[in-house]
Amino acid sequence: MGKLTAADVIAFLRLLAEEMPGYKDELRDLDAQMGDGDLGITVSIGMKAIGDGLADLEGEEPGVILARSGMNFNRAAASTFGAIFATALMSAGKHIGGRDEIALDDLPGMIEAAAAGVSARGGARPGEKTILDVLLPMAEALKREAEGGSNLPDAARRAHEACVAALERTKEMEAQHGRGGWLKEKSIGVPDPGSTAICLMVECFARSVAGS
Amino acid sequence: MGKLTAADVIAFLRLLAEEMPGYKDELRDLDAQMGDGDLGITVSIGMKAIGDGLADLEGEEPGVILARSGMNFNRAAASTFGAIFATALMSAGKHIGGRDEIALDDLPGMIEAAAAGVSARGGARPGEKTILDVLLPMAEALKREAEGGSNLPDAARRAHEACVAALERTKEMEAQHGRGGWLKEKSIGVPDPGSTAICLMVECFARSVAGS
Amino acid sequence: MDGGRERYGQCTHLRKGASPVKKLINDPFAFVDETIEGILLARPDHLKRCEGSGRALMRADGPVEGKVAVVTGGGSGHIPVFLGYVGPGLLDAVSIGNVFSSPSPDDMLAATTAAHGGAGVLHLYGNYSGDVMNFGMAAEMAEMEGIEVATALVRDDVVSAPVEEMDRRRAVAGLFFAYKIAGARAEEGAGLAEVRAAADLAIFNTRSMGVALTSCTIPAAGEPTFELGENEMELGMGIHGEPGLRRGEIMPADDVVDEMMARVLPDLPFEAGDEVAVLVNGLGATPPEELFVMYRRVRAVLDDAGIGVHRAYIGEYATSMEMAGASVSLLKLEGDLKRLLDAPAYSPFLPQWPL
Amino acid sequence: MDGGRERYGQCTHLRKGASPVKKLINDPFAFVDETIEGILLARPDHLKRCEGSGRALMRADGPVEGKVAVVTGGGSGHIPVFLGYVGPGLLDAVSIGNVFSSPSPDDMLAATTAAHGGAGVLHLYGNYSGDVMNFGMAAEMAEMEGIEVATALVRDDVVSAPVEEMDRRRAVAGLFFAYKIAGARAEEGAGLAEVRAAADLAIFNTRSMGVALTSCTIPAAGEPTFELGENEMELGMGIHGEPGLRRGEIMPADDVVDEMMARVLPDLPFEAGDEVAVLVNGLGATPPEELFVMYRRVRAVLDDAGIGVHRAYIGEYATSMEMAGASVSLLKLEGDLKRLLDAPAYSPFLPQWPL
Ligand SMILES: Nc1ncnc2c1ncn2[C@@H]1O[C@H](COP(=O)(O)OP(=O)(O)O)[C@@H](O)[C@H]1O
Ligand SMILES: Nc1ncnc2c1ncn2[C@@H]1O[C@H](COP(=O)(O)OP(=O)(O)O)[C@@H](O)[C@H]1O
Ligand SMILES: [Mg+2]
Ligand SMILES: [Mg+2]
Ligand SMILES: [Mg+2]
Ligand SMILES: [Mg+2]
Repeated sequence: MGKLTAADVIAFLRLLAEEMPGYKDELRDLDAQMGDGDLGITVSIGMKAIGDGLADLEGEEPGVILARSGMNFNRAAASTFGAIFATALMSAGKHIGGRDEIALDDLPGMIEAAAAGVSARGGARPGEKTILDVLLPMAEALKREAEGGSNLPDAARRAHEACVAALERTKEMEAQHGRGGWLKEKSIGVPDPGSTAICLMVECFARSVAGS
Repeated sequence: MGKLTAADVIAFLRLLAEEMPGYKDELRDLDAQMGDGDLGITVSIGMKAIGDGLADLEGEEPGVILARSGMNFNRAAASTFGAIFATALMSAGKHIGGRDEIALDDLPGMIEAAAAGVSARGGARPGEKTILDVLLPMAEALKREAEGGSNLPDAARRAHEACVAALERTKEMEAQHGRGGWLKEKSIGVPDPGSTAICLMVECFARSVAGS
Repeated sequence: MDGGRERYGQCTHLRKGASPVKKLINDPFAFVDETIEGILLARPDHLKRCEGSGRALMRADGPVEGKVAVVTGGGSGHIPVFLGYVGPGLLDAVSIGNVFSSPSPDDMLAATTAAHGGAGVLHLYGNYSGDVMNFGMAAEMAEMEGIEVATALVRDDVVSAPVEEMDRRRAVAGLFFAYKIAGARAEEGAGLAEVRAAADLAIFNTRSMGVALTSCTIPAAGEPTFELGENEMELGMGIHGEPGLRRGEIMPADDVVDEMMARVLPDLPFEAGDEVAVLVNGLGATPPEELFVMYRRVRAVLDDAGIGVHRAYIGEYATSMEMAGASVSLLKLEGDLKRLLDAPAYSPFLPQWPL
Repeated sequence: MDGGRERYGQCTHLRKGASPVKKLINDPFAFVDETIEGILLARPDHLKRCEGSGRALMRADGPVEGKVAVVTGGGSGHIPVFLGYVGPGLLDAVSIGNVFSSPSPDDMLAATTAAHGGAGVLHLYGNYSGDVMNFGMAAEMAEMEGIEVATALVRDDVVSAPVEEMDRRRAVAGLFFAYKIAGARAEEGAGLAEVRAAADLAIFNTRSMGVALTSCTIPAAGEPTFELGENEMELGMGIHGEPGLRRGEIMPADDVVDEMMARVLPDLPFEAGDEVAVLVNGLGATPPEELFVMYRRVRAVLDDAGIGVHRAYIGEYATSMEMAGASVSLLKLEGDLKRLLDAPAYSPFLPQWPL
């Protein structure tokens, strides 16, 4: 697998739809410490909706598949995270436009585009305990991999490692957005729930491209 | 003490006001098994009201003291028991009219009058698990004592014994009135709460005349 | 504005074992009077005290000359029952007892004489023996003062006695229908006998049944009146925690409604072609959403039975403090009942819609 | 009419340790749709679905040609917020999310286009980031369809951020005042900018604070969102269980009100000579009686401060499922606000009194 085809993207999204609902309780408990505990349900319902929507996306380009999947997620599980995550997928999809395949070289730009979209939608900046705090380090890692001539499976693994390290750093941050924003300093010590969800998705991504 | 003066009646009512609130929890628990658990509060508030009203009754005849105390009870703690108990005291008071003293010979008639008033007010007949089921045996016992030439302290003790025995028999009865009436056969096994309260009052009466 | 801490000594007893009951109150023995105080401060244009009693309220514009007065009363802890139904097109006055206890005959008499507009008074209240006896005393006293009094007793709870012994049945949320109908008939200018007849027609055509999921607590008693297991409900329970039909494991809302309807429909009976008003009443702690989920099923059952719905009332119409649970009441719209139900009525507690 | 037992499998999980949560529901994942179904069956003359969405409702007589439409939306579990405030003189349409979750932009767009009467649409809702982002997407889409959209965010909860950071504050029961004022202004025929200005004036003049005594439970989550100790309360908690100001031992009602008023009054500030509307809101499980006990104290504090009360709203205006607790909101009646508050408004959920 030098490049990701539409079929690879669908396989990745299907894996998310299968695996992510399993983290429902973990994400709920994490989010309950930060506000309202809805994130477990959000991710679980939203990912199922992505899975259910894949049949309709056969034959589409990777960018369209990503964008439409983001919208499917948020239609079924609208929420802060839903809007943010839909924006991220739509921005990433838009970045690669109508192309048939995604190369490793495309990935850093896609993630940067996703981060820019999220920032525009929600007004967050790095360090404010949001998914930006894992997206940006991940984009960095992918850029290093692409520039170093790595392959997709290795790059995905490194991206995941960067994500996990970045997630650990969100513990020290003070939440400014979403319901966590009302907790302020009390949010310190807990990893960002949304970033935790992203990390778990990147792990799925790494597994999904590992076989190649 | 061959006869009860107004002062004796007031002393008896004052003892009720002091002692009966102490049975609040016991009466509540009993009544809760039979419906709503309000009897403990009713008796406790009502008896306090009788005590508070005594100062205004100085100089009145025994019959008036009893009738007004019944009304004071029910004004402060209106309820099934309040109406029944007020009716009983008013009927007993009416029975002796404006006389200055109450003799042992008067007591059976007073209790019978009370029972008749209660029956007219609430439509109950003997055997239906109401205070009639202790009032009537008590009237019988007092009649026997009076006819046998007993004295007041002894008669009061016998009346109390008759009451306790009659209360025991209410256990086997099926409630027909008040909230207990909705329990029907499920009320069997529990002594009648209202009759329990009457028994406790008669015990106070016996103590109140014992010294004489 | 002081003394709070001290009074509070009494609130801390509001618990029993693992079932604490938390209340936003001060001295539990001042609870009823403080509630009345708050209501009079909030609704001075609507309600006022009856002369000579701290425990009787009436329409601010009453007594209404020449109109039959409809007067009720009962224990506290059921708002909007009773005082929430005082107003034009509804009740004229109300006497207020302690939580779940009858008012005194003095307060009932004060409500009766204050509301009397010269055309007689209907005592309309629930069939609870404390209320019956005390209203009986009050009626005797009122008649001695030359006021004509008639009485109608609401008895809508189908599980409280078999239909042959309807005189023994107790009242639950069906009180609302009786108030609405009698109030409308009195407002039309009908005489005392006619108002009583309208009330009786409403009472005879109303059937209700409730379900409780948790207990309520009388503030001055300090402990829950009864205990239900973690996963239990009691079908048919009364609004003071009186025993119901059966206890059992909690069921889905649809099954609960089905069981209620299976008891309520044959009791009158309600039959194909009938038109009814429906009241789905929350007992206090049950969210409004759940009442609509239940109404959905009530409608499905009525549709199946060929029974039409003229109006639906859904919300808290007769509460039991913080009890979780609900009741369903049906009023068959016979004779004048439809016109009287539709008549305007005003109370800050009653959104009658459409107006 | 079958499948009850099976669906019920999911309700039995509604507990956590010693805190069972008993609900009258069926499948927790069908809860919101079944609620909507029940509401549409109960109020067909008042509400209808917006075209193209199962999660958007509007005035049965809408869209109103030539009138600015006021559209809201938010998570379920707060009735009468949000759909209870749709009606003449109030809101035109509402989009409905899952319990405590934002509706989707599609549903918000459906409500916006269906309610649009040609004079623009005001998006008026609470300042929650999920709602803000999703309404933001919906507004972009509506504008692409040629509909002019303005936005106003309710931010009344004083403990959610310091007054200098009012943009970060969340909405609680003060939503009601914003709806009432904006709805009345739109009904008068004002333009979009004027309606938005009226909403903003109401928002700026509204301050609220709540207290929670028990948690609520999202049906699909199956466990209480938070746990409070047997004898604990949380001052300042939000209507989804968001953290408040402090936890502590439960206090008498008067002390709770005093602490609330001590935070609310200086925040605007409300001052001697001001005239206000008061809302004492029950969160779900708190009996109406307790709200009146609290109002009594609110009035005492306002009297002491020389602040007059024009209207008092007391009841359940914004619930949090079966949470026990209450909130107090004040609206300072500046400028047109008094006229707009007094304007007629009709919803089966809102007794506006006097009419
Ligand atoms: N403005 C924002 N920008 C980016 N991510 C955000 C923003 N606000 C919240 N998030 C992410 O969303 C997560 C919370 O999502 P969710 O539970 O749906 O929202 P809420 O906090 O409204 O309940 C947070 O952990 C954070 O990662
Ligand atoms: N009709 C009646 N006649 C005589 N006594 C009665 C009658 N109804 C009830 N009682 C007495 O009153 C007691 C219950 O009083 P109370 O708790 O005030 O009434 P309720 O049952 O209405 O709660 C009963 O235990 C019984 O002794
Ligand atoms: Mg969340
Ligand atoms: Mg009792
Ligand atoms: Mg309630
Ligand atoms: Mg409620």
